[in-house]
Amino acid sequence: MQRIGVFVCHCGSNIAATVDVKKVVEMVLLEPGVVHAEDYQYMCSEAGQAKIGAAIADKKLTGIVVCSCSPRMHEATFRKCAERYGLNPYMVEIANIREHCSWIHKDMQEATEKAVILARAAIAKVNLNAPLQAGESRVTKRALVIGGGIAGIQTALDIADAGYEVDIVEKTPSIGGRMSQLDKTFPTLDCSACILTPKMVDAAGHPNINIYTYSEVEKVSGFVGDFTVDIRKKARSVDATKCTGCGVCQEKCPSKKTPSEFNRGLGNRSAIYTPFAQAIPNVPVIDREACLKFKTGKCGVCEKVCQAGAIDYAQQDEIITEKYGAIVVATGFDTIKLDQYDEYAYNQSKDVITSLELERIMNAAGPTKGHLERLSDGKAPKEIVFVQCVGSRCSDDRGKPYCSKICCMYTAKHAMLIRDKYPDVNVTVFYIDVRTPGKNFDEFYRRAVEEYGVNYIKGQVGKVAPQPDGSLLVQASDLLDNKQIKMKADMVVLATAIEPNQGVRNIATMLTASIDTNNFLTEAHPKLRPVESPTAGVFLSGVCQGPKDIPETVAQAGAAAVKVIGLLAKDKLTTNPCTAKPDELLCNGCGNCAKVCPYGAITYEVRQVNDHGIREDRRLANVNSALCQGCGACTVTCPSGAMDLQGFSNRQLIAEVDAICR
Amino acid sequence: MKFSYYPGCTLRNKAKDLDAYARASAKALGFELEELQDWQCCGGVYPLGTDEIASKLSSVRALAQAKEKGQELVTLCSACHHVLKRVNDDMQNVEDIRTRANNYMKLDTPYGGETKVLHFLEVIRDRIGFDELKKKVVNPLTGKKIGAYYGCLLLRPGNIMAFDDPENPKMLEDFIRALGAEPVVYPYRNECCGGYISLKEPDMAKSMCQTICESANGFGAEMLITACPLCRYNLTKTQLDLPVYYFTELLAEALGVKEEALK
Amino acid sequence: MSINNEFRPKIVAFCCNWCSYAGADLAGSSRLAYPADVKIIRVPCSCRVNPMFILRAFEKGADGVILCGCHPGDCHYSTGNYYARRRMTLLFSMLDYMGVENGRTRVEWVSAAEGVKFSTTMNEFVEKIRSLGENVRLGDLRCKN
Amino acid sequence: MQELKNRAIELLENGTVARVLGWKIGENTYDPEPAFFDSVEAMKDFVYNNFCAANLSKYMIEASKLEGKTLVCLKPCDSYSFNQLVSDHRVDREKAYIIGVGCKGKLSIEQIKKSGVKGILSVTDSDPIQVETLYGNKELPYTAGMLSRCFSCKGKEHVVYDELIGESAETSTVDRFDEVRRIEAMTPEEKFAFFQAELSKCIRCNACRNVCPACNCRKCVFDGNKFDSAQKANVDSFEEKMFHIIRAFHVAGRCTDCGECSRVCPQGIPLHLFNRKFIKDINTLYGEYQAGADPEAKGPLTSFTTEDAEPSIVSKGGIV
Amino acid sequence: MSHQNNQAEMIKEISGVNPYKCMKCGKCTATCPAFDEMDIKPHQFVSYVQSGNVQALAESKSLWKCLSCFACVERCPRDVQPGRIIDAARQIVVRQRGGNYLTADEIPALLDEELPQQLLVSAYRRYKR
Repeated sequence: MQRIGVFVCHCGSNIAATVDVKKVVEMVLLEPGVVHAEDYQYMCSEAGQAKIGAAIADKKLTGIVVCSCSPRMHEATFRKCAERYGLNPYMVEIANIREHCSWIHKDMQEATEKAVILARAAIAKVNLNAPLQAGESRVTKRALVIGGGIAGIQTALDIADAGYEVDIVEKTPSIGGRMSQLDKTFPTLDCSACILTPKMVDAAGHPNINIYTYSEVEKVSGFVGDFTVDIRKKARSVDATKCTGCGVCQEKCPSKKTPSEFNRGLGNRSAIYTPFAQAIPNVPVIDREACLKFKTGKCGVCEKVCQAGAIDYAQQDEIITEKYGAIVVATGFDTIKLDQYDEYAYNQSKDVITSLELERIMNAAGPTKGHLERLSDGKAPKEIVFVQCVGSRCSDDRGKPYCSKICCMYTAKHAMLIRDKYPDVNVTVFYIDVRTPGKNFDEFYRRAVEEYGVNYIKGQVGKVAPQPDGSLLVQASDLLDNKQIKMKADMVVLATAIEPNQGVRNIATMLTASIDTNNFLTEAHPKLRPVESPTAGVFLSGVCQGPKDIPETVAQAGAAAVKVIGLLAKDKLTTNPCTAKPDELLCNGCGNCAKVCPYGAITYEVRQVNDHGIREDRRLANVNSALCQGCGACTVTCPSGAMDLQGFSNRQLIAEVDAICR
Repeated sequence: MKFSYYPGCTLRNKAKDLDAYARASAKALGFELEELQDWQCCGGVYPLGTDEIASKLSSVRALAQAKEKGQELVTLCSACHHVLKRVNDDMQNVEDIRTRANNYMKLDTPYGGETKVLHFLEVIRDRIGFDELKKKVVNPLTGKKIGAYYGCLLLRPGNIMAFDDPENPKMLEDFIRALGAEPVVYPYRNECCGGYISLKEPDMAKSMCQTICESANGFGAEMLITACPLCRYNLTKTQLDLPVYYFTELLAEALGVKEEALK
Repeated sequence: MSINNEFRPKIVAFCCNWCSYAGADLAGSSRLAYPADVKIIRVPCSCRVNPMFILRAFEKGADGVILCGCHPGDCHYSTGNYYARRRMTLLFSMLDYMGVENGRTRVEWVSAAEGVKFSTTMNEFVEKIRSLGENVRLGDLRCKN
Repeated sequence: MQELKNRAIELLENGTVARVLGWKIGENTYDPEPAFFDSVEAMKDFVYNNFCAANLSKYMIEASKLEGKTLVCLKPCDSYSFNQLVSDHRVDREKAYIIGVGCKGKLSIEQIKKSGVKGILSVTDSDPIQVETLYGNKELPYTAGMLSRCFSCKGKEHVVYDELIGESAETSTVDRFDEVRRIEAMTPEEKFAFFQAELSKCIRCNACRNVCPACNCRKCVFDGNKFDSAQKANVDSFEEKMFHIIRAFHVAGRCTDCGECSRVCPQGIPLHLFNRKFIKDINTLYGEYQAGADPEAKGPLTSFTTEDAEPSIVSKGGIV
Repeated sequence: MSHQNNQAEMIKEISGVNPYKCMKCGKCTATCPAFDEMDIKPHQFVSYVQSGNVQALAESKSLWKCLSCFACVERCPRDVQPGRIIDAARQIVVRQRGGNYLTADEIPALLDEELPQQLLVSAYRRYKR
């Protein structure tokens, strides 16, 4: 029989306001095995832990139950505490009486009853606990960053500077990401390319950074410290070792009608192309869908004009297999498709554009060479309307339920830049709320209104109607004046909601990283572990975790890098000792457990056993505890009950069931 | 191809031609409209209140009758189409309405929204195909610039009507093209004509229709087509001299069955 | 159990550590209430739940048992919930075949981000069990001691 | 029969096999018993007649541990069980010399008694069956004495053998899932009443478990304390239910539907109805699967597809 | 419960709308073709229900000006459906004795040659019990 101590935490008033903690103490003392019980204001505090330590010593405790917050919060804390006071850390169980009890119930009697039952279950379980020893596993000192935008670049640079090798996998032909498409950045109005390009160059030239562009992650196996990843390097059709980046091929390519992805389809590119002038690497790729050589077999112009002989039509996709200790997801975002928002006439009029398209129009290297003009007729607009929250904050099935966070600020930026460069243009912004929490953000927005004369109207736009004369009739509301506005505009800019990049769900699945209903990756804890995925060894950087602006992205990128460095700095990781363990006398050697093991941790060997005096050779299951991650799939497939999971054994779980149903 | 057909009150009366042209055209296109027996008026508007059951029963009866015959149910008038499709959606998805409606109806087998409701235009698009229609045209309406007027009832709410993109529909434009004419796209083709408001506030409807017609005219439309007698009624009351036809009239004309239809 | 003649069911919820237990935590920290009748048992993965645990719960007087795990495709252990899905489908079908009300068992996939779903699911499930009433059918065959 | 006996003696004599696993003649025609014969001398008691219904494959677990090969007589349905035991690594294919024996449907004295014949003195295994009773001689059609499982026989092909001896005749006349469907069509109350009535007869003798070739654990989970579950003592009726559900679950995907469980149950509980429900559901949801047909196949409960049905299918009208 | 609150509850029940989902963006008002005729604007409907001031809504001009064109329903980003709210308010009025906006005796004067039956039927349904 164990000697169990039960420690009931008040968590200030978080628990104690709804659960009668004294009553819980009184009730648990009646449970078999419980030799000590007490309550305290904050069990996780230094003083609280000291109480646990004192009880371990005084009452010779062999097991501990802490009735407190979720084990996901403080299980590790109390395990360490137990260890410090000489108890095996796996002799600790947590009864979650906060998240699963006090926070969701109002009635004190009801909550107290439930807290007692949850405590009983934990006591019943700890009665059957056995000391466990954590094992060790090795750490591959190399990191993988998926995505080569500003988030991925910054993470890679920080990890590389700390002395670890990093690979960046980017699916487009160049690193740079969304930031390379932007013209200016808020709230300082400095040029996006001017601050991004040096970082791209740094990354490319860093001895510890290896960049795979035009590549995608295809398969991930393994676990923290020891991931194995297959990377598909798509055929570029250009030999990067020979190409000098002279650009003649792009100039001479006869197929120039493919919409440029970089310019959001507002301009065209050739079939052999680099997305933009500062692309890294400065090695073009051949778009085989557009290339005449690939489509018709005739052409071959690029091959003829290439002095370096770098064109290689026969190049094949290549699979690179590499081992990593940590993986950072930095897959970024895209704007949502506007097919569901035709009331804004995006598909009917060329002069209705998204804000990201406006970035390209304003950019000197963009389709209009930086001149603000209407895409329909090239005329300079005199009246521009900005519409905020297009597809954001929508609870219908057309848009996204969240705030895209960056739109208020970039719209202020656009409005300001336009008013600055073209003072004769009237700019009207229709907003629902202007959200500017950020350093110098509200000041920036106020400058747009006060100094630049941008006309902000509170109210949403209901319809944009193209007129026979080429203008756009914007029908909106002015909620403060309680008016309906019908105004003519030459251009309408939609602050389109952003969403995680396509394909992130696939990546999340490969990484077994959890993802929310909006396809944002979930963090391990929303406040305390915001850059880690719940899956050990997987970290989050940038908008893949939630909408962010550039400074926040860079900050998170650095934070993710620190987490990676902290991991790679270790030579060994302690492994979870809650692994599967077969009882050799019960094992049939049937082989079913190995069939369901996702880690290949189970093998079979013929061994002699002594079954109550009968010695015979038997085929028996063997668990490699370094590989086993403790899911328990094998335990259920085992009919004889030979396979059990340490820490979550059949008898422990049954004891919990019994305690709850008692 | 045989469909159950629900003409609706107006098509028996003021809009006989909308119905006649449709029947003749259907024949020319190779499908048959079998009028439901003893159908009752759909009520003209869909009852929005969640507690209104009785006013939905005539629609349920029509839907159940089509189910018994194992046929899809075709409508022509926008209002009837709107009401029948939405009531059908209720019968499929709103348990409370389904249970109560069935309690009233006492059918042999309860009705649960099994009938598919199709607009005549949907039959052409989804069952016949515009390419096929184009082949059957004998008098192409070449050179005619036609503005399609959808109105609200066919399109909204988009998730239930599922007729076309509610903000940028193209079914009638494709239809116009198939007849050999030129569709004129204008932004107010899905804005309201005023509907029943014209009874008590005719000026309101008039001003709304004025906006619609001016926009269509401004983009070069010589005429409008519509599926709804009420829309047509309202649209013809503007100061503009823009003719408004039922889409079936042009269809019958293009298919060469117009004369025959009015016999 | 019954207070003031009101039927208070015993409900056991098995939640996988990575998604659903975290979803339950999120429901808690978001103060999304559900009845106290639900008691959660933490398991590493939905595939750890043995049909014997479920039957044991019924044996000991549970009125409903629900299993929550990561959404298919999102299992922390890649494939665990796929096995759980087959096992539970067959088990539930067998119980239904033997005449046990099929509303007493349920599987729901709840991610770590779905606090709302967790709470709604539990409210619904408790509601369902309350409407089914006490587990008489299995109760007839229950341990009498 | 004689051909089989001669061949077995021949193989024993020439040393191909060390022993024969077959049936030993009983007091009457109708009660042969499974037996090992390790000499030509012993073979005098060997018999194979139409009452030899027992599935011998499970005896091969012990035989696999013995020196030398064992000749085992397997009927077509037994050969599936044998294969399943091979894939469970419980028998060694190399230790077996399999003679696939013909089967014309197996007879059972219980079945004959059930058809209303009383005071039986002797029976033949012929078609028709000649019965000598205290009240005179009777003639019964063959099917009147046939085991019910044989009416839904899965075929007379052996899936594994070294040689074949004897003729078979098709006996399948009904769909084996008809009984399951009949129960599925009942109201929950009727289902419950049906199973409660059947299972209340259980005396927990473990005959079903002992005969079942898929129930091949060295030690049954119900005999251990891994789940803190009660020992053999029949503590309460819920336990009974739990035992049979879990037993069916543990063999799901491995049960070949040999029908031995129902044949040996002294209380006549139709235990195969549990297994068949699982088989039917597996076939419906995850594709046709016959345990033992292919020893390399991955069982339905150790595999999955990403598009598998959700458990909620059960409450949405069930798996039909 | 006061009469006011009672009526607000009725509106919520009849319309099936949760007015608290509204984020006051004004897209309904921006889109409403009957805006000019309305004294209480579509985006204000929810406020009246929220504050329980249903009487004002019931006495408003807006009540009879809504066309049931569903533009607000279609475009509302929060699925609030102001059109359903105003219809529910109308239901409350017409279900009370004498609350009809249209009476049989005024109809003949409103008719003309071409007027389709549909118009009468629809108006009857929306304006009258």
